[in-house]
Amino acid sequence: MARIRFDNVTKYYGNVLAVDKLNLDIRDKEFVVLLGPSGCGKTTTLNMIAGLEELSEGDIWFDDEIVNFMPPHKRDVAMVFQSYALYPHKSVYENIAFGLAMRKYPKAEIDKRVRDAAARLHIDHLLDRRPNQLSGGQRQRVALGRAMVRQPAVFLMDEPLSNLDAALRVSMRAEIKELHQTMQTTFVYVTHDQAEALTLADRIVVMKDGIVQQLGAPDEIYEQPRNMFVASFLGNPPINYLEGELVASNGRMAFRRGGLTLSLNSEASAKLSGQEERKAILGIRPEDVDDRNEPVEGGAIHGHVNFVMPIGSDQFLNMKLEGEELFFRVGKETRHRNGEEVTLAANLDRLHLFDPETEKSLLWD
Amino acid sequence: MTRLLPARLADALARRFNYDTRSAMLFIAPVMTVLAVVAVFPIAYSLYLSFFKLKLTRPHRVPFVWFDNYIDLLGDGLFWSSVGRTVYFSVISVTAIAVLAMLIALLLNETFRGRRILSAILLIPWAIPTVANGLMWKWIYDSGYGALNGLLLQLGWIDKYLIWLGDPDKTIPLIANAFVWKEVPLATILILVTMKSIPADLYRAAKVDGANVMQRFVHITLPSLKPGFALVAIYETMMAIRHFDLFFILTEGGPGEASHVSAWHVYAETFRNLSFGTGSALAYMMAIVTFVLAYFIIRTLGRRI
Amino acid sequence: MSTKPAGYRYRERPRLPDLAYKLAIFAASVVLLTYVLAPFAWLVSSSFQTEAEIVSVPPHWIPHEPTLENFEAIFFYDQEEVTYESRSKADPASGGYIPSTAKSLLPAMWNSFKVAIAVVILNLLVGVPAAYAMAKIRFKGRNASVYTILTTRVIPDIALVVPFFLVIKNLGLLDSLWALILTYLAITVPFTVFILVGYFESLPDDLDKAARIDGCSRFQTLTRVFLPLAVPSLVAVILFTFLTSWNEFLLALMFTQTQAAQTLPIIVASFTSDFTISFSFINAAGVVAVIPPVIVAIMFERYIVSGLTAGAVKG
Amino acid sequence: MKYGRVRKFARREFLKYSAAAATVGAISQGFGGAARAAGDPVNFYAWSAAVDQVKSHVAAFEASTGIKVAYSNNPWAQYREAAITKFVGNAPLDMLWVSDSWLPEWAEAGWIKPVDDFDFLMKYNSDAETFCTDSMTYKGQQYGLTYYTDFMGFMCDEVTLNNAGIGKKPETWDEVTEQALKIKAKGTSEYPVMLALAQESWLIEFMAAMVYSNGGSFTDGNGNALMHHKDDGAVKALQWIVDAVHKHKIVSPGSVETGELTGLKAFASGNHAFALLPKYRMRMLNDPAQSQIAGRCKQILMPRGSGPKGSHATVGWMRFHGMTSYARADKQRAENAARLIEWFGGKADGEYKFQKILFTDIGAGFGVKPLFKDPEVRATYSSYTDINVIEQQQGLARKKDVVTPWFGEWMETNGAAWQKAVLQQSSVEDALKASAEKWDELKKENS
Repeated sequence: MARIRFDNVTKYYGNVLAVDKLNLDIRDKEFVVLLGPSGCGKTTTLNMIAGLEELSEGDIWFDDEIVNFMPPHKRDVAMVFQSYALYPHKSVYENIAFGLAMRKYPKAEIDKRVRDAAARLHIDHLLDRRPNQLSGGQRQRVALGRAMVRQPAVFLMDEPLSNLDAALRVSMRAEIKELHQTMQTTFVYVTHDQAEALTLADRIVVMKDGIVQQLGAPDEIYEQPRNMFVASFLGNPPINYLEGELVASNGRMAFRRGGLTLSLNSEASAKLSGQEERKAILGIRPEDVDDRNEPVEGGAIHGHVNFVMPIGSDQFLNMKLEGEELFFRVGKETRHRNGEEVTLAANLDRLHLFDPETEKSLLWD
Repeated sequence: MTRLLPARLADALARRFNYDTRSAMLFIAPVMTVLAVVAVFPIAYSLYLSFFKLKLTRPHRVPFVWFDNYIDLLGDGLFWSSVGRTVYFSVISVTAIAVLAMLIALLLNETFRGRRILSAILLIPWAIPTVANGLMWKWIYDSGYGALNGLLLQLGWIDKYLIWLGDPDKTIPLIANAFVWKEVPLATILILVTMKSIPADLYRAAKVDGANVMQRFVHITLPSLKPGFALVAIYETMMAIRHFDLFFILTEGGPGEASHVSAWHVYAETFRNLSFGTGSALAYMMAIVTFVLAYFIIRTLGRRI
Repeated sequence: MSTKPAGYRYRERPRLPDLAYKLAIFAASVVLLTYVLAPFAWLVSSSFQTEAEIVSVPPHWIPHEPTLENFEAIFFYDQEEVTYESRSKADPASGGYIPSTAKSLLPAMWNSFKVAIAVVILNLLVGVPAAYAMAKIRFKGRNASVYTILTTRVIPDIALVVPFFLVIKNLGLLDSLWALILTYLAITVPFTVFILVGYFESLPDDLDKAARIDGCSRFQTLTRVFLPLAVPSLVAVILFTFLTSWNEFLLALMFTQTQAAQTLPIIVASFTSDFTISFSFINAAGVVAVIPPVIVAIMFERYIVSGLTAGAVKG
Repeated sequence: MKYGRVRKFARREFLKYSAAAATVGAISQGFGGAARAAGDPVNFYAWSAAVDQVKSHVAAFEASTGIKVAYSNNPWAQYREAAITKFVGNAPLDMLWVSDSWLPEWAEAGWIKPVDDFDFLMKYNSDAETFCTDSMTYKGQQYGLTYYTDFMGFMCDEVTLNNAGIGKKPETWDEVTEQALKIKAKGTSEYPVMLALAQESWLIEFMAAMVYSNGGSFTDGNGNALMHHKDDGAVKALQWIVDAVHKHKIVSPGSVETGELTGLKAFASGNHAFALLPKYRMRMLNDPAQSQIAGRCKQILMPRGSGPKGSHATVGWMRFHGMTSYARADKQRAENAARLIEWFGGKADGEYKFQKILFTDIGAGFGVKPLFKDPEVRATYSSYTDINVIEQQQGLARKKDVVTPWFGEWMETNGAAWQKAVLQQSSVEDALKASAEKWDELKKENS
């Protein structure tokens, strides 16, 4: 049972601002991912939940208690570290059991939990080993197990997968997801990997320079980025940007840059009506086009293919248009080749527009 | 529950004395208590003395003279030459100690039969009481019937007995040698301990990358030893700068003024001349220099220690 | 980060440099051993010689007429009160050159031992928590405390002798072992803290965090996680403090007067009176004095080698 | 609730502290107390010489007077430092050994007090050598009774001399040079003359012996430096040493690192033909157990320096039993301390027991004339030396004319100066000028 509330939480290191006026309400049993580049304050935030970092201002609430000054060992939280932080002098068994032992659980209970966890993580054959006799993947599982057995009110993970190789990482994601299902407790998960965030999270908190950029469900974050940072931080290859201006063309608002004109869908143009001549940046995700070779009303993107990158399922086009290089993803029906001219149809419902100054989205707030 | 303190104040207090700070204070309290009881007064007291023209043979004339003692010293030629000798002594000693200690540590870091016995043996010089050590060397160096002359002669490296401590050019190096001989074991332990904290994976990785032993030494061992060297540098510098016993036992500052180092100067001022004021002043100058050195070493080599 | 199975080792073909290295190691060890052992060997050899023999030119590396008189004087003596009849006329200029303080050597050694042990234990009790706090807890005045501790050790002892004496006198500890225990604690603990801070800092912070999240108070974190890992540095501290106490002369000289409190170095020094000096005897004393520390060293040495930290973090 | 926790903690910590502090205090008190709680004896502090002789004599004292004595000693080498520290710290000391060199210094500092108001001590002066009484007297007051006294003697290894065909022992320093050169030529000894010139407490005695026999002195009647005057014995003496080392090579350049004890051993091992050493060393030098020249070692009168002033004079010194101001502060303590001083420095059970056993056991010279008549003493003396030479030379022993409150400080400079001259880092004249200047400077500073 744990709902975590940040109430105007600010954290300074010396006079360096790490987290600025953070307001965040994590629901019980929710899986929240803190996403952002390194130094964005996500780990600090996690540590403040754990009690490992002292907050400079504001309050953190666990349910209806302020825990600002409650030391970690008094909080019912468990944590998985990027470095695993296993106790080198303890066996795997002792490592996993330690947290329970410290909380004076009866021997039998400890043993049961440890063995269950070990079985679940397929490390039951390693229980007598010392950490330095384990592979990285195994250590990672031990670290997970150590946190699992605690069955804590809050389950914290600090980039737990970033030291694993690609294959392992993907499979572990699934396990963590499943873990959350079964454990029925609040998860807070820190990562800089947008894919992880999108797959795991109920809600994602995108942070930058200690400030929350956007908070919402994965799809929302992905499809309605509030600003250019969020837009470009999620999605791979990243969203394309084109600077241009808003114009009115046959009763609708449209984005124009040189020869390229993309007219906005009804709600967007309604929102922006009367803002002709306004400078704007167009954001369009690589996958939001579609190549058929007949022109589309108000959605035609015509350009010159620099090169083609097939990726099996589909192909990427690196295109030159209006002096910018853009990336698009298209199906494999028509084979494109380097140097040819193509026309793609933009998915007009999925265009993003941003203010060049504030970088804020013109469409969603 | 009822708050006895006004909320804001209580909150401020809680922030100031949070759990970590409290435990830290609790953990540091014992050391600080010990130092407060034993160490603080002497330090303050000798600072206090350093501001008086205190000459014990004139108990009734003890004027407060501000920094005169310090100024007088700065004007004293013997003071400066003694500083020079101290620097000379400290530099050669600390360097020798660091190098030897590292070599021995490397040796003990290998695994071979009899390593444990060897490491116990290598501790022996450390275990000989300073006085015995001093007298031992005094008598080894003796130019009349000392073992050093005897040995060198039998090896045919010299054709007649030489003067050792009696030769002003040799005095300080010889004393340094006696000092180094006794100090090396501690330095070795410190470096060895640091060596042991280097994760083996590092070496394995390096080997995989095909680094040969020399490269491994230069690129892994040496850098990882920095904290160890920091400890050794700090401790041995302190010890060398203040070292007194061997000078007292071996030469009493002689021959001439060949071994009249700063520590000896302090002694002479304090106990020979009974001018405690000057002695304390000099001690304080040495203290400041030592502190600056240590600070510098910590900043460059150590993490924080 | 590798995922190789546990216990996997890359095949290590000895390359030429490595062989050269081994040779160098061997050569070095021989040289170093001679440097360290030669003087001590001479110390031992001469302790079996008579005072008349050790002054012979050239020196007798092997005693020509080995004698045990020095050691006998140390180990076998009668404790009865000294009267005109029982007084040893051997002091100092006649007979076997045995200083009559010889019989005080063993009691003094026992004193030294008691002091050393006490200083070691107190150092650990007092130094370990402080070092942990300074290494792993972020609190105001952390650096300040480090440098405060440093400050207490930069003043030459010779200048502190008199003030120290005043302190001890006012604590009413003159001529008691506590005088030595207390002062030695004060002069060793700063460096104890330095050694430990250095080592604790080399241990990953995440271990600290993990432990606290696992439910350890700061104190438990220290005892359950850091102490076991710090063993090598603890050994260093033990040896350092033991031997410093074992060696210390100046303060012991000032604070002690009677056999109740006099330590080994004082007695050894007392073998040089204004009438005589007995090198052979002092050397014998030196040899005896070495034994306890070396035993201590052998007891603890193995733990230095136990490098546990490997595998604490990452792969 | 969180605030509650803060206060609770604070209190608990505080309690912990005070408890700890209390226990520590208690324990230390316990120990310290135990150490001091041994009644209130006379605290007798000495350097670790003649320990058994002292202990036995103390035992006898306690037996006969019932006054308890707490005897403690420190190594000679650090005795002065330790004593000073104890004085400054006002440690409980009642009676202690004092070297004549320290008397003015310690008296000025107010650490030791005169005893001449104790008639039962003063009565011994009639028996005492005037030299000793003088040496114990500062500013007209006497500070104790003799522990032992001795003087620098000139010794030679007869056999080495004979082998070199030298029948007649040297009369003057010049003859010493000649004979030494002969012996050196013979190759029997590389450095026939042994001088111990290391910086240690003995240095002043060696210097003074050289200076006096060269008919000089360090200071004049009213205590002004004389040592640097061209025609003074000091210049001659130092010049002789420098020549001996560098011109004639009959004294080892290593002499600047040779202390009295090492010099003694070197001489005892037969490395030299002549040696300047404390008289009481004769006993050891002629003891087969420790000396390879046993039976060959003869003491002769100090060689005479060239010129009219030259004489056989030598330097004498003495150590005495003094009384601290700590003891003086309390009538009863003073009384007991005085009794102990008498027991050691005067007669115990009607005889000069301590000085006698000191002589018979160790050979250290006594400061009371009657003992010369003592048959046992004469017998002992004759067993290893010519008692007539002894008496004659002792008659020629003069006290150090540099013993002043600033002696220690001056000696730092003076010792270095002489050594520099011997090392040829400075000329004889400059060396003595330096030490003379230091002397006058200190004298002014202290007047």
